[in-house]
Amino acid sequence: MSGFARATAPFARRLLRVTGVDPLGAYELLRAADPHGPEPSPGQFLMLATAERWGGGVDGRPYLPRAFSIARRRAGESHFLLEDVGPGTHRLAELRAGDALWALGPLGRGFSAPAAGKRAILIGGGAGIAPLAILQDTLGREATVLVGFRDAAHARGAELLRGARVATDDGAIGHRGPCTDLLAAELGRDPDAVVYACGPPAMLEAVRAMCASLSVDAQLALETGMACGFGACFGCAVPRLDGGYLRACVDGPVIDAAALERVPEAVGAHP
Amino acid sequence: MSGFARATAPFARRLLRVTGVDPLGAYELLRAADPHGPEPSPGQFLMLATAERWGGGVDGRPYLPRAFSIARRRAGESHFLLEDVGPGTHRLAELRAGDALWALGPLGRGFSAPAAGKRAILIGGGAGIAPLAILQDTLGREATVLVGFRDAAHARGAELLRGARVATDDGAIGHRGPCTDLLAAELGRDPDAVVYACGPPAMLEAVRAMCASLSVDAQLALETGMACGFGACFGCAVPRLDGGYLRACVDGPVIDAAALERVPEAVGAHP
Amino acid sequence: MSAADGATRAPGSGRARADERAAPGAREGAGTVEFCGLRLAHRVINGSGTFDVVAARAVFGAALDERFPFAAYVSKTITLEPRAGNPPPRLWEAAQGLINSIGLPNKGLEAYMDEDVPALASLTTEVPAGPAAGTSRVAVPLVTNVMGSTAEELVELVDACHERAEISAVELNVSCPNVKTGLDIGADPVLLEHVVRATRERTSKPLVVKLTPNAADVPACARAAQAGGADAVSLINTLRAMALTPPARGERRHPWLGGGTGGLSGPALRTVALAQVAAVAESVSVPVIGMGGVENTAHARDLIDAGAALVAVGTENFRDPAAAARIARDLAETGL
Amino acid sequence: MSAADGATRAPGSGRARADERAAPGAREGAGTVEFCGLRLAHRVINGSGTFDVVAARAVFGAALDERFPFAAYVSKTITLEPRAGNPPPRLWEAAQGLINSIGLPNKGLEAYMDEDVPALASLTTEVPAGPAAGTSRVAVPLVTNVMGSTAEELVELVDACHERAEISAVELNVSCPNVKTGLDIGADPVLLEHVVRATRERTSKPLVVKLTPNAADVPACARAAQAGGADAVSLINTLRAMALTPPARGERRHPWLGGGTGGLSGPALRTVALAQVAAVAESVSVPVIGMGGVENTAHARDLIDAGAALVAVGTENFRDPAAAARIARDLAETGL
Ligand SMILES: Cc1cc2nc3c(=O)[nH]c(=O)nc-3n(C[C@H](O)[C@H](O)[C@H](O)COP(=O)(O)OP(=O)(O)OC[C@H]3O[C@@H](n4cnc5c(N)ncnc54)[C@H](O)[C@@H]3O)c2cc1C
Ligand SMILES: Cc1cc2nc3c(=O)[nH]c(=O)nc-3n(C[C@H](O)[C@H](O)[C@H](O)COP(=O)(O)OP(=O)(O)OC[C@H]3O[C@@H](n4cnc5c(N)ncnc54)[C@H](O)[C@@H]3O)c2cc1C
Ligand SMILES: Cc1cc2nc3c(=O)[nH]c(=O)nc-3n(C[C@H](O)[C@H](O)[C@H](O)COP(=O)(O)O)c2cc1C
Ligand SMILES: Cc1cc2nc3c(=O)[nH]c(=O)nc-3n(C[C@H](O)[C@H](O)[C@H](O)COP(=O)(O)O)c2cc1C
Ligand code: FES
Ligand code: FES
Repeated sequence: MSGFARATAPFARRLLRVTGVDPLGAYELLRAADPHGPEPSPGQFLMLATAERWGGGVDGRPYLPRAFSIARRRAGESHFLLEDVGPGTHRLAELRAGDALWALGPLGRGFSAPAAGKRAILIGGGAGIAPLAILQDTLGREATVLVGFRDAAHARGAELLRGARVATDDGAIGHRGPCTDLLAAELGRDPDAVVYACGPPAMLEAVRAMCASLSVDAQLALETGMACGFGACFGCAVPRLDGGYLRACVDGPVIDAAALERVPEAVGAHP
Repeated sequence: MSGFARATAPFARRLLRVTGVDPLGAYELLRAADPHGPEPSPGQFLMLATAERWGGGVDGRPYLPRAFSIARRRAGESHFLLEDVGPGTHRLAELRAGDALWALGPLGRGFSAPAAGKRAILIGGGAGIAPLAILQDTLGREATVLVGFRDAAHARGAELLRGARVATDDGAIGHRGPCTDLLAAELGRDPDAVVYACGPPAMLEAVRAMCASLSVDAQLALETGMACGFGACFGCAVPRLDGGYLRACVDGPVIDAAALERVPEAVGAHP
Repeated sequence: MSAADGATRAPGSGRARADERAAPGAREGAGTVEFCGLRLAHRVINGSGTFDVVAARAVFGAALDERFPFAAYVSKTITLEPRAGNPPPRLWEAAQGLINSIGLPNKGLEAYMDEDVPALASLTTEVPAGPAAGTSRVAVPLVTNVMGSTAEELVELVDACHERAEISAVELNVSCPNVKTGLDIGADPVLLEHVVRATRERTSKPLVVKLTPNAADVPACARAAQAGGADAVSLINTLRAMALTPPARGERRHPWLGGGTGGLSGPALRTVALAQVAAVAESVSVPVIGMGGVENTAHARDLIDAGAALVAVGTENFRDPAAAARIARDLAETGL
Repeated sequence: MSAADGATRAPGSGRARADERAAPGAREGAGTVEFCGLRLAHRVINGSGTFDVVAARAVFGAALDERFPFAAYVSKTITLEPRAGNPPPRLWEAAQGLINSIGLPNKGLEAYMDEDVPALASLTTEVPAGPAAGTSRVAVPLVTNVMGSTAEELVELVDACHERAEISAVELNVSCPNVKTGLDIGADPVLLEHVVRATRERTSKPLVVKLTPNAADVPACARAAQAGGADAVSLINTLRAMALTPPARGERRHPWLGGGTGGLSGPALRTVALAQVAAVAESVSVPVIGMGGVENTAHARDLIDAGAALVAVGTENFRDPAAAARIARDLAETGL
C-alpha cells in the first residue's frame, strides 16, 4: 500500500475560531477555521479543548484535551463529528460560531492508500464514521461505504458520506442489525478489497475477525483514552499481537488489523 | 437600638432564577427571583454560586460560593451589586435572564435600627454601598447618604441610593477625595448620629477611628473571605478588641465598631 | 508514577463483611445502620470541624433539627485548653479544593462539656430507608473529636468524654505534632498504637481513630490503631498544602495563610482519599469511616464500594449545608 | 485540619542563596542559569515521564528541536530490564488532575543507551533572557532518570550513566517499593541515605534525588538525600490515588486502572507541591527542582519564590507541548 502524505503538527497548540456547530441528527458537526493548520491525512486527529471553561463540569472535568478525528477539511476549515457522551464532548457541543478552540495536531498515523486495483470498503459505526468522510474525499475513486447506527436519529450521521449503505440496530433505517452484516455480504461477493474501519470496539473486533478469516487487509482506526496525543504520556496503550503495547496516538490510531490479537475494549471512547 | 427583624435562612441552598443582569457603570446589578426566600434584614447576605459552570475558570476556581449583600428586595426579587474582581464575580456577571443560581441565606447579623430620634448617616465605598440601599429602603426616615468611588464609571453605582452625596478619588464627580471627608464634615456639623458603613477596609477603619474619637455609634459591615457563611468553617475570623476572634458570618457581617480594635485588612473582599 | 505495576485486588475482595455491607441486607430491619453498637439512621455523617450545630441552629432555626442531615454528629476537635485558632487569613481557594488553616479554635474541654454537650445531646433524624422510611426518627449519636499532643492529654480528654452519657463515641484526632519526632502522632505506627492503647483502657465507648493522610504507610497506621484497640478508623484528614501572597513588586512573598501552611480538602483530593480508604479497608477488620471530597452520592458510593462503612461529608457542607441529607436519601434509594 | 497553629517562616527566609536566586542577578551574564555546574538556558525543565523527545520529533518535526521547550531534558524512568508497563486503562481524569498508572514502560538500560541516548544528546535551546535573548543557543543537558529496587540495581544504572559523556546528570527515582518495608525506598530516610551514598560514590556527575511525596516527613527524606551526597533534590512525584469502574447493576466494582492504583498529578495537587517544596527548600542547602501542577508562569513563580532553583512541567505538557517554552519566556521577562 502506498501511504497518504502524513502531516507534521505545528509544535504548540493553536487557537481556532469556531465557524459553526450544527446538529446532524444525534450528532453535532463542529466546524472551525484552521487556515494555518497543515492538511491532515485521513485518519489523523486533533486534540481539542475549548479556550474558555474547559473544566467546571461535573467532577471538575474536562481537564485534558479530547481527541477527535478530522472528519473533513475544506477551504481552511476542519470539520468534526461529535456526540455528547461526557463533559468534554458536552462542552464542545455548546460552542457557537466565533468561540475559540485550542487545537493540537494533526496527530497520529492515518490510513494508507489502497494498492492500485484494490477496491476500498469503508465501514463505520456511530461517530466512528468521521474519519471515513475525509478518507472518501481523499481516495479519488469510488468506494463502498457501509455504516451502522443505533437508531434513526443517529443514522442522520450517514449524510456525512456519499452513497453510504446504512444499517441500524433497530431497523428504523436500512438493514436491521450490525453493519458488519453488510460487510460480510460485500466480502462474500468479492473479497479482493481493503477494509477501512472505525467505530466501537465490538464492531472493530468483528471486522478484524472477519477480515482475518478471509485474509482481507483491514485498517482499523482505534480509540483509547488519551492524555496527550503525541507520545508523551504512554497512556494510550493497546496490547500488541507479539506482546507489549502500541501507543495508539503515535503508532496509531490507524493500525493494521494483523498487528492486533484482538481489538481492546475502548477506554474513554464514545459509545 | 432596636433591631430589625433578623431572617432565618431555609436549611438548604435553593435555586433562584436570574431575572436580569444590567450594567450600572463599572458594576453589574444582578436580579434574581426568590419568591420563597424570607425577607432579609438590611446587612444580611446570601452565598451565591451559579448552577452551571461554577468552576473551570483560572486555576479551577471558583469552587466555593461567594458572599453578596442583598442590595434590595422588591416583589420577591433580590438585587445584588457586583464588581468583576475575580473568578466568582466574573462568572456571576456573565449570567443572563433565565439562568439558575444557587443561593443560601439570608445569612448573618444585619444592621440595627437607630434609636428613636437619632439621625442615620449611611456611608459606603465601592460595591460596599450595596447593603446601604436596602437599609435606606427599610429605615422609613430620611438619612444622610455619603458614597465614595474610584472614578466616574464606578460613581454610577450611586444611582442605587436616593439623594446620595458622592466623592470620587479623581474628583470626576462630586467631592475629590475619600468619602470620609464628607463624613467628617457631617459629624462636625452634628455628631448626634448613628453611622452605618460598608466599604473597603481602609475606609471602614477611617470611619471607625473617626467615630471612636467623637464617641459616635457606628455599625460596620465587614467583608472577609468566607467558605460557608453559616458558622461552620471558622474561616472568617476577625480579631476582637478583647482578644480571640469573631466569626464575620454569624457574629457579623455588621459589627459594632466598638467591638474592634481596628478593621482588619479584608481577605477575599472586593477592592 | 508512584505505583509500580502489580495489580491491586478489587476493593473489598475477600472481605465478606464488605459484601454484607454493600448489600441492602446490611441495613437492619428498621432501615437503620449498625455502627460499633450504635444505631444510625443512615451511613452519612459529618467530618469533624465542618459543621457547627450550635451556630447553624441560630442561622437555620428549627429546620436544622427537623431535617438534621447527619446520622451521627462529630464535634469540632476539642483540646484540653481553649484555643483561639490561627490568625487570619484562614482560607485559600485552590483548584477544586479549599486550604484551611483554622488552627483548631475551640472553647476547651471544660466549656465544651458545660455549654455544648447538653445542646448537642438531643439531636434526632429521619431514617431514609426501610419500612418506615421518612417517618421514623432515631437519635443522632454525638461523637466527640479530641486532640492532645501526648498520651496523657488524650487520656484526660477521653476520661472526660467517658463520664458524659450524652457522648456516644470518641474520635481521636492524631494529627497533632509529636514533640519528639516532629511528625504527627498518627504518622508513627508505634507511637500511635501506644496512644490508642492508653486511651482504650479508659472507656468502653466506641473509639474512632482519625488517621493522618500525611504518612508513608497509612494502612500500617490503621493496623496500629486497630492493634491499640480502636473500634473504627476514619480518614482522610486534610493534606498539607500552602499558598503564597499575591506577587507584588519588590516585596518578599509570604505564605498567604496566617498559620503558614494549611490543609487541603475537597474534590481535589477525592481520588487520594479513595486510594487510602481502599487500602485501609483491606488492612483492618474494624469499620472504616471514609471521607475526602464527597459532594454527591456517586462519591459516597465509591467510598462504600472501596470498603467504607460510613461516609463523612466535610467541605461540601460549606457549599450546601443539607448536602449530607441529599446523599443519605439517594444512597437509601439505591439500597446502600 | 492537619496543621496545628504556629506560623511557618516566610518561604526562603534566612537563605541568602534563595535571595540571590530570586533576584535577576542570579542569572549569569549571558542570561543563562547555573545548576549543579551545568549551564542552562532558563529555569524550566520537564518532569520525568511527561515528554518523549523521540516520539515528539516524529510528530512535530524540526520545530521541536528549533524551539525545544526545556532547559534540561529528563528522560522517562529507565530500569535495568525492559518493562512493558501496566495493562490499560492507564489514565483517569480526576477533578483538575490526572491519575496515571503507566507502570514505567521502558526499553531497559541497554536499549536506552544504544538507541535513545545518541538521539537525545544533541539538543539545544534558545536563551530567553540576557543580552543575547532569543538569539543565542545553549546545549540542553540530558538527565537520565533511573529506578531500581535495591542499592545494587541503582549502582549498576548509575555506573552505566557515568560512562556516557552524553549524559549530564542522573536523577534517582526512589519511589520504587522496598521489598523489606513495603514502603517506597524514598519514604525511609535511613534507607534513602544509604542508597544515595552507594550511588554517589560511583559518579562525579550531578546526582538528583526525586523524592516521593507519599512520606510522613518529606523534608527529612530531603535531608537524608543531601547527607547521602545528592547534588539536588526534585519533587513532587505523583500522589497515590485511585478510581473505580463505573457502577453497573449487580457487578462488583473494580479499580479502573489496570495497575490498581495510580498517581495523581496536575493542578489538583499544586498547593500540596508548593507546601512540600517550601518545606524541603528550608531544610536542605542543595538546590531544589520544584514541580506539581505547574500550568503557567504564576505557578512556576510560586515554586521559585518558595525556594526552587528550577521548575519542572509535567502534566501541562500534555495539554500544550510548548507550555514550558511559554513559561520560560514569561519568567525571563519578569527577571526570573
Ligand atoms: C483518535 C481518536 C479519535 C476520536 N474521534 C472522535 C470523533 O471523531 N468523534 C467523537 O465523538 N469522538 C471521537 N473520539 C472519542 C472522544 O475522544 C471521546 O468520546 C471523548 O474523549 C469523550 O470525552 P468526554 O469528556 O465527552 O467523555 P468522558 O466522560 O471523558 O468519556 C466517556 C467515557 O470515558 C470513560 N470515563 C468516565 N469517566 C472517566 C474519567 N474520569 N477518566 C477517564 N475516563 C473516564 C468512560 O468509559 C466513559 O464511557 C476519538 C478518540 C480518539 C482516541
Ligand atoms: C458579607 C459579605 C458581603 C459582600 N457583599 C458584596 C457585594 O454586595 N458586592 C460585591 O461585589 N462583593 C461583595 N462581597 C465581596 C465578595 O464576596 C468578593 O468580592 C468575592 O468573594 C470575590 O470572589 P471572586 O472569585 O470574584 O474573586 P477572588 O479572586 O476570590 O477574590 C478577590 C480577592 O481574593 C483574594 N484571593 C485571590 N486568590 C485567592 C484564593 N485562591 N483564595 C482566596 N482568596 C484569594 C485576593 O485578595 C483577591 O484580591 C461581600 C463579601 C462579604 C463577606
Ligand atoms: C475548615 C475545616 C476545618 C476542619 N477541622 C477539623 C477538625 O477540627 N478536626 C478534624 O479532625 N478534622 C477537621 N477537618 C478535616 C475534615 O473533617 C475532613 O477530614 C477533611 O476536610 C476531608 O474531607 P472533605 O474533603 O469532605 O472536606 C477540617 C476540615 C476543614 C475543611
Ligand atoms: C503520565 C505520567 C508519567 C510519569 N512518569 C514518570 C516517570 O517515569 N518517572 C518519574 O520520576 N516521574 C514520572 N511522573 C511524575 C512527573 O514527573 C511529576 O513528578 C508529576 O507528574 C508532578 O508534576 P505535574 O503535576 O506537573 O505533572 C509521571 C507523571 C505522569 C503524569
Ligand atoms: S496519548 Fe499520550 S502517549 Fe498516546
Ligand atoms: S464563613 Fe464559615 S464560619 Fe464564617
